[in-house]
Amino acid sequence: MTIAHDDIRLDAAPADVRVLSMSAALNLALADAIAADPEVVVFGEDVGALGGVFRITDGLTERFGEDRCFDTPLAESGIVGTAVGMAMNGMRPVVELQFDAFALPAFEQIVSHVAKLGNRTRGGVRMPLVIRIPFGGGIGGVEHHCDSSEAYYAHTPGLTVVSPSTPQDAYSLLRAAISSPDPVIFLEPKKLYWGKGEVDTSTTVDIGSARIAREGSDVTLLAYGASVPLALEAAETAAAEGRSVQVVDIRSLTPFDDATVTAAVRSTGRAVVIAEAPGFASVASEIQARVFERCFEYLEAPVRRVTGFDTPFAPPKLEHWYLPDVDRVLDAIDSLHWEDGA
Amino acid sequence: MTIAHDDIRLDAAPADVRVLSMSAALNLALADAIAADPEVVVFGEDVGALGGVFRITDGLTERFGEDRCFDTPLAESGIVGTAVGMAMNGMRPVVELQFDAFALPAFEQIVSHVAKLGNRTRGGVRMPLVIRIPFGGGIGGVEHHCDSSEAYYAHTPGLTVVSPSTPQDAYSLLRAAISSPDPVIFLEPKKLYWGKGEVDTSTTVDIGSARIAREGSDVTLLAYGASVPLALEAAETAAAEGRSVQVVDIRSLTPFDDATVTAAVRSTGRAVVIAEAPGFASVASEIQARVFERCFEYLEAPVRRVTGFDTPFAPPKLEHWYLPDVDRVLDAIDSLHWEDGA
Amino acid sequence: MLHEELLPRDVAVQLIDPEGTAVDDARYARPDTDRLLAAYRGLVEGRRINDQAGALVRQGRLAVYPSSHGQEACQIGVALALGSEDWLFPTYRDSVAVIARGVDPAEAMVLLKGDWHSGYDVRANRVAPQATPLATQLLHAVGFAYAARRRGEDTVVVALCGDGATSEGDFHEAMNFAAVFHVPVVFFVQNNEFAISVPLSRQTAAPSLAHKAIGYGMPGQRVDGNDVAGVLAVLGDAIDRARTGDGPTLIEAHTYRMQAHTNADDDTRYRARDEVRAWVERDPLTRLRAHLVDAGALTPELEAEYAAGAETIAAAMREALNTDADLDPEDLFRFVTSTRSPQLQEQWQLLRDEIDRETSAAPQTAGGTR
Amino acid sequence: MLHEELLPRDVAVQLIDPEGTAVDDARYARPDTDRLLAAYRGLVEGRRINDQAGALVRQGRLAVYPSSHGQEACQIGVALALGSEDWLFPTYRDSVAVIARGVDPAEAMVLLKGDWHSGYDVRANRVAPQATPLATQLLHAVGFAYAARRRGEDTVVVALCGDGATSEGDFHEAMNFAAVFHVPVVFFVQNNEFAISVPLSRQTAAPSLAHKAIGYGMPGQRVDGNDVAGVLAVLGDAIDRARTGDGPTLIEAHTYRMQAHTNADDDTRYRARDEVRAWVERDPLTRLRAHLVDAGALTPELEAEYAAGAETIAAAMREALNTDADLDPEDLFRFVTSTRSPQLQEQWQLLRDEIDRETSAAPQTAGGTR
Ligand SMILES: Cc1ncc(C[n+]2csc(CCOP(=O)(O)OP(=O)(O)O)c2C)c(N)n1
Ligand SMILES: Cc1ncc(C[n+]2csc(CCOP(=O)(O)OP(=O)(O)O)c2C)c(N)n1
Ligand SMILES: [Mg+2]
Ligand SMILES: [Mg+2]
Repeated sequence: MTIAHDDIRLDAAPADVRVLSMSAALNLALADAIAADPEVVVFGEDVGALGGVFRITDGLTERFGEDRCFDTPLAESGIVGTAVGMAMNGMRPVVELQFDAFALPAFEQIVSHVAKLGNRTRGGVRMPLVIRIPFGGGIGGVEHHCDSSEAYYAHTPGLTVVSPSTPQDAYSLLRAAISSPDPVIFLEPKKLYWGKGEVDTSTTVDIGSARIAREGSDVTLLAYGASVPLALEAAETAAAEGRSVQVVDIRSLTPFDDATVTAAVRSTGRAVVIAEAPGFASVASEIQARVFERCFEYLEAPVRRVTGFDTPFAPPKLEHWYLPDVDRVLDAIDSLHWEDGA
Repeated sequence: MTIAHDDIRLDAAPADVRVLSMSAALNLALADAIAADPEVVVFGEDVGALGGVFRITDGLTERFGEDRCFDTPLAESGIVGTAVGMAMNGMRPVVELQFDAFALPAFEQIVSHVAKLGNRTRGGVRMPLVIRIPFGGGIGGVEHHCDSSEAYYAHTPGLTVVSPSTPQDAYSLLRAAISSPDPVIFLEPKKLYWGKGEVDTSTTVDIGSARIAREGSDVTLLAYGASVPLALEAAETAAAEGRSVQVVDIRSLTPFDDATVTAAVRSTGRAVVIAEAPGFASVASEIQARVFERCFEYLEAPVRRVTGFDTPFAPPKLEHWYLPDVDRVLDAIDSLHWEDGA
Repeated sequence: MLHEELLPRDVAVQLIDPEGTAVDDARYARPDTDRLLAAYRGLVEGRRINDQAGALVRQGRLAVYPSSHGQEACQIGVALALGSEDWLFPTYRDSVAVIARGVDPAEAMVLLKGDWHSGYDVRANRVAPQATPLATQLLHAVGFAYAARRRGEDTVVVALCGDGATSEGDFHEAMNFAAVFHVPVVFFVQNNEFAISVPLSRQTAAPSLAHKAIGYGMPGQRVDGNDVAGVLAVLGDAIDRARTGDGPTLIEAHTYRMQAHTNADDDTRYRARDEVRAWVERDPLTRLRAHLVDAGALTPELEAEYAAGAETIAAAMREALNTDADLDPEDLFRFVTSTRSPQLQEQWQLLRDEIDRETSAAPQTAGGTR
Repeated sequence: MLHEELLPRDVAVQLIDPEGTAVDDARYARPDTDRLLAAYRGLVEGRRINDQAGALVRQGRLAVYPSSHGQEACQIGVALALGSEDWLFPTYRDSVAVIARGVDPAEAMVLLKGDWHSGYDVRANRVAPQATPLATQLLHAVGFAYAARRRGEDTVVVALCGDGATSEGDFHEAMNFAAVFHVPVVFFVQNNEFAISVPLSRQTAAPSLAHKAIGYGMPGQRVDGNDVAGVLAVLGDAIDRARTGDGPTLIEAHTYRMQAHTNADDDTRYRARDEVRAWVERDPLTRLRAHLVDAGALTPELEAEYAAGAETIAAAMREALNTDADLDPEDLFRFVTSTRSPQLQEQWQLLRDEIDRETSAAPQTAGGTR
């Protein structure tokens, strides 16, 4: 499933499949989840009448009423802490935190309670809640609007952390997240909100599974979120240069699909990890370390990573220098000790 | 410099050197810093009359007055946010957050401001502040009192993150942290608070430098904080089994001393990273990935890591199963593809 | 409600004074004698639980114990004021309230014993896990109450915190969410004058903590936290209001922490013995006892019965805590998520191997696992 | 101060009504004509800056602009009330106040243009960087004021935030720290009735935001935020109190955000046009103009002079923003810490190599860098 950037007309698609932007797919997933389960409620800042600053909750209040989708006071710890109490009492809250950096006020609630309450109570209390966070850059946003904070969550035991890279996965993963008995941090790559693709609402996806986004035999690119289309683009370019590049969409950061990733890298013997977040002590370093350890005997070259710099996210006009791009990925591929000496 | 657990009498030590517990060394560093610079102030919860729950600020209010060491209302974001304002206005605040988990309410202030204000203002505003956090387990503490959250900070660009493993480094690193024009997260391994060692107050240490804690030629153990004495103990045991084990005390997590670490591992060709925190997307994974990438051609075996499990920190009575211990380190060493087939 | 009615009184509500004399109040009625007897029984038990736990700490059977000695009127008041369908959201210091609510003492002590993070079934007695991160549980209470009201239940939630916790951002957010969503929550602050070593005067400059309520548009009230009659009346009133849809209330109960913060604390460092001694005269047990004896309601027989009941609880605590629980290392991995991830399974296998080797090695080489 | 004196009035302070008529007040004196003329000049300039910035957004020269159209009386009131040694802690919406305080418009717009995160020297005009994470800057203001007072300076710090931001935990912690440490800070809340799309009624159930003050033991006051005379008087009073050691104050200025949250927002989704239109009649400029014309103070010559001054600022903004700044990629690495770490140096070398290759490749293969 790849992202089709063309505006394919709906009637051109088969009956049970629609062509949707990722934002529309997320909106549909929320609507379908609300319709399917009376305990599902959506709330946060500006998710009601406005439909969210990215319009992901567009029309939900109108369609399902204030009881199912509503605005809260402006306080992220309040939003998450209240959701914890609701989840303790049988509801399935799906909350939106407006941007990565504005999830930080809720960090104590997330780490000390959302992640730990199930364990604390020996499973007596589960936390079926979803925290949606628009994440990453590439949209020219000002400071605090473009961070990638997946490492904070992925490092925290007890949290499931997922991020889709296609409208299909956006739909299916969000449905899976809402159905999960465990708390899920759902990271929505802002840059991909408007990209379109086919969505089959009957397709399900298992949390914990990676996806082979492109077959290839020379080198494996490991990516998630907005780095997946980048990896695919790099693979395309590399193909033109004669290299067969495999792309794995990690998709579920925790739990991690070691089986798929290890098999993929063993099959090619070379790997590059791609992610936007600063690289130090990141999910990218985790993947790099895991792959190194599990594929050591199969590696033709050190696993490389292409990540954001260890600097605060760049201001809009410097963003293009900050973000991983095709050239940087191709450079990393080139460095993988090729026999042809490239 | 190793930790002497015996209570060596003060008069037995040379003139300018004292034998102190790490907690006393930290207390001395604070006192000396307060005495040396009128802009240094120490504050937080219970740091005044009580002297802190670990007594690190013992006697400071009495000796230097309320103006130099004082209690605040119980609010961690308030403590750090106020410190930010003071630092903007020429002061050098040294704040104590009582336990790792209770630093989390301050996370937004730390990530969005402490780490970024210098960059935001193109260096116009610097953040010479130190955030002291007792960290790690091994003391039988109940939930929320034994976490290791260095990954959250080390992953955040703009923060310097250090942790001492000896009284000497506790003193020297804290003095260096307080003198630094940049914000420092100072992690104090709770388990080592009471261990003693010599402290020469004239010894300085550069932030950003690792320390060879033990020479060895067969394998390198990379550790920090409470894992350093563990690594030394493991090295001792391994020596008895005929393996020469080098121990590097990372000491400065960011900036990271690539030069020392890379040279060390290249010299032995084998490495194990040890840390208490959950391993996923951690500082340990970062070190593992860096070493893999930089020492690839020199490695006889995959770099291993021995870390806490990816679970919430264990309750007191299960702690011994959770924490890395000598046996687990020795097992990891044993797995490093030895020619003798061990 | 008029704005002025949101403000607390200048003097805390008190229905029985420290000498045991009844004080009449225009708004709050004194609970009847039966209820006061039940409360007294609770106080006796609560005090005994505190003492017993203290002893168990000294014997090394409990890792730590934050005592509510001196605060028993709050603890018991809360437990009695709650209806059986209501919920309690307590802190680490509220073990007495938790036990008075019906939780088995041994299960309540699991956290402090160090066997697990929380030891009781929260639904069995409708008591949330005791919270350690300050003020965070207040938000959980709000969400919990929201869900109950949404289902049309008439559940009320009482959320506890200390004076120090009112300084945390989460206190503010919880009060505000509760008021905006008009949920059936009562916030009951035990102002015991200290947050570990920090006195109230360093915590706030407000006329009282209850004065914070008007800033959220909810009523605030002050009560003498050592007068269980007052606590029952003020709390009962707030619970009734919450139940009938009148929204949340903030109550500040003024009391005093008679012992150190926990056994690990040394309170001589930050408060004078005289100050502590002065509060002995305001002890919640003494005054209620005097009141009930004067009223002829508390007979020596009843006293003996209550004391015996308290002894039974203490004995059960001793027995439970003197037994070492059979701890299973696999528990570390069992409850993290509802399905164990491949990563955790791998890690458990690593640990299991270690333990297996240790077990088989143990007979030969004591202490070593290799 | 008596407890009652900490409470705000039931009706916001107003010294000039929407028709321009003077309103007498027992406590607050109306600023004299010269000061009102200066304020009017500021309002004219402020409005022009808002309009110009809006136009620059439409032309793609600014990435985003949160307009204070309608709130200029607050913006200018703040700038004028501050002494030259005082400090301002503004938000993203306070560009007009920042510029009125003396910051070069081009430098003030650097954030919104996208060139860097903050573009001015904070010390030159004593203006902290405009804060985006809500309410966080209030704590910085408290710490800053603490340091100033500690040095014996008589600096006052005015910290700004919106109605929505009062719901954040940091608001609470800042108010409390300020009151407990008794620092010279004035918290000035621009209640413009919306937090993006969320109306005040969803934000709080309090009688007013100023009622929160008593919960911290500081005075709260309400002022008509579209009446610059009222704003100057109430703010001036609070600043004087802070300067003379009487501690912090919370002021709620009631105003209205006439435009969408930012250009990226669509306010037709959440508020009726009628509601917006109704506020046109309470415009801060119209009423002050009427008042000053009636008083014979504002002559057509002066009006023309003010308009010309505003045009000059607008022209400077256009010029500055129509120029593309020379951006240096190395800046990404320069300011992260005061000494560049080996890691950052390595990363910069990587980027520099890329750019070098791009530059040398450019002539031959346009667009490609390899
Ligand atoms: C967020 C957070 N910060 C700090 C602590 C450490 N701590 C535990 S109890 C306590 C004092 C609490 O005082 P108060 O709220 O008055 O309750 P009390 O202990 O007096 O019952 C502190 C600082 C904590 N548990 N949580
Ligand atoms: C901590 C945080 N959460 C969310 C946001 C996103 N956000 C930016 S402005 C805004 C509304 C703020 O409303 P208010 O405080 O009333 O100020 P106004 O914009 O009306 O001036 C929101 C939710 C943010 N900047 N910071
Ligand atoms: Mg207390
Ligand atoms: Mg607003």
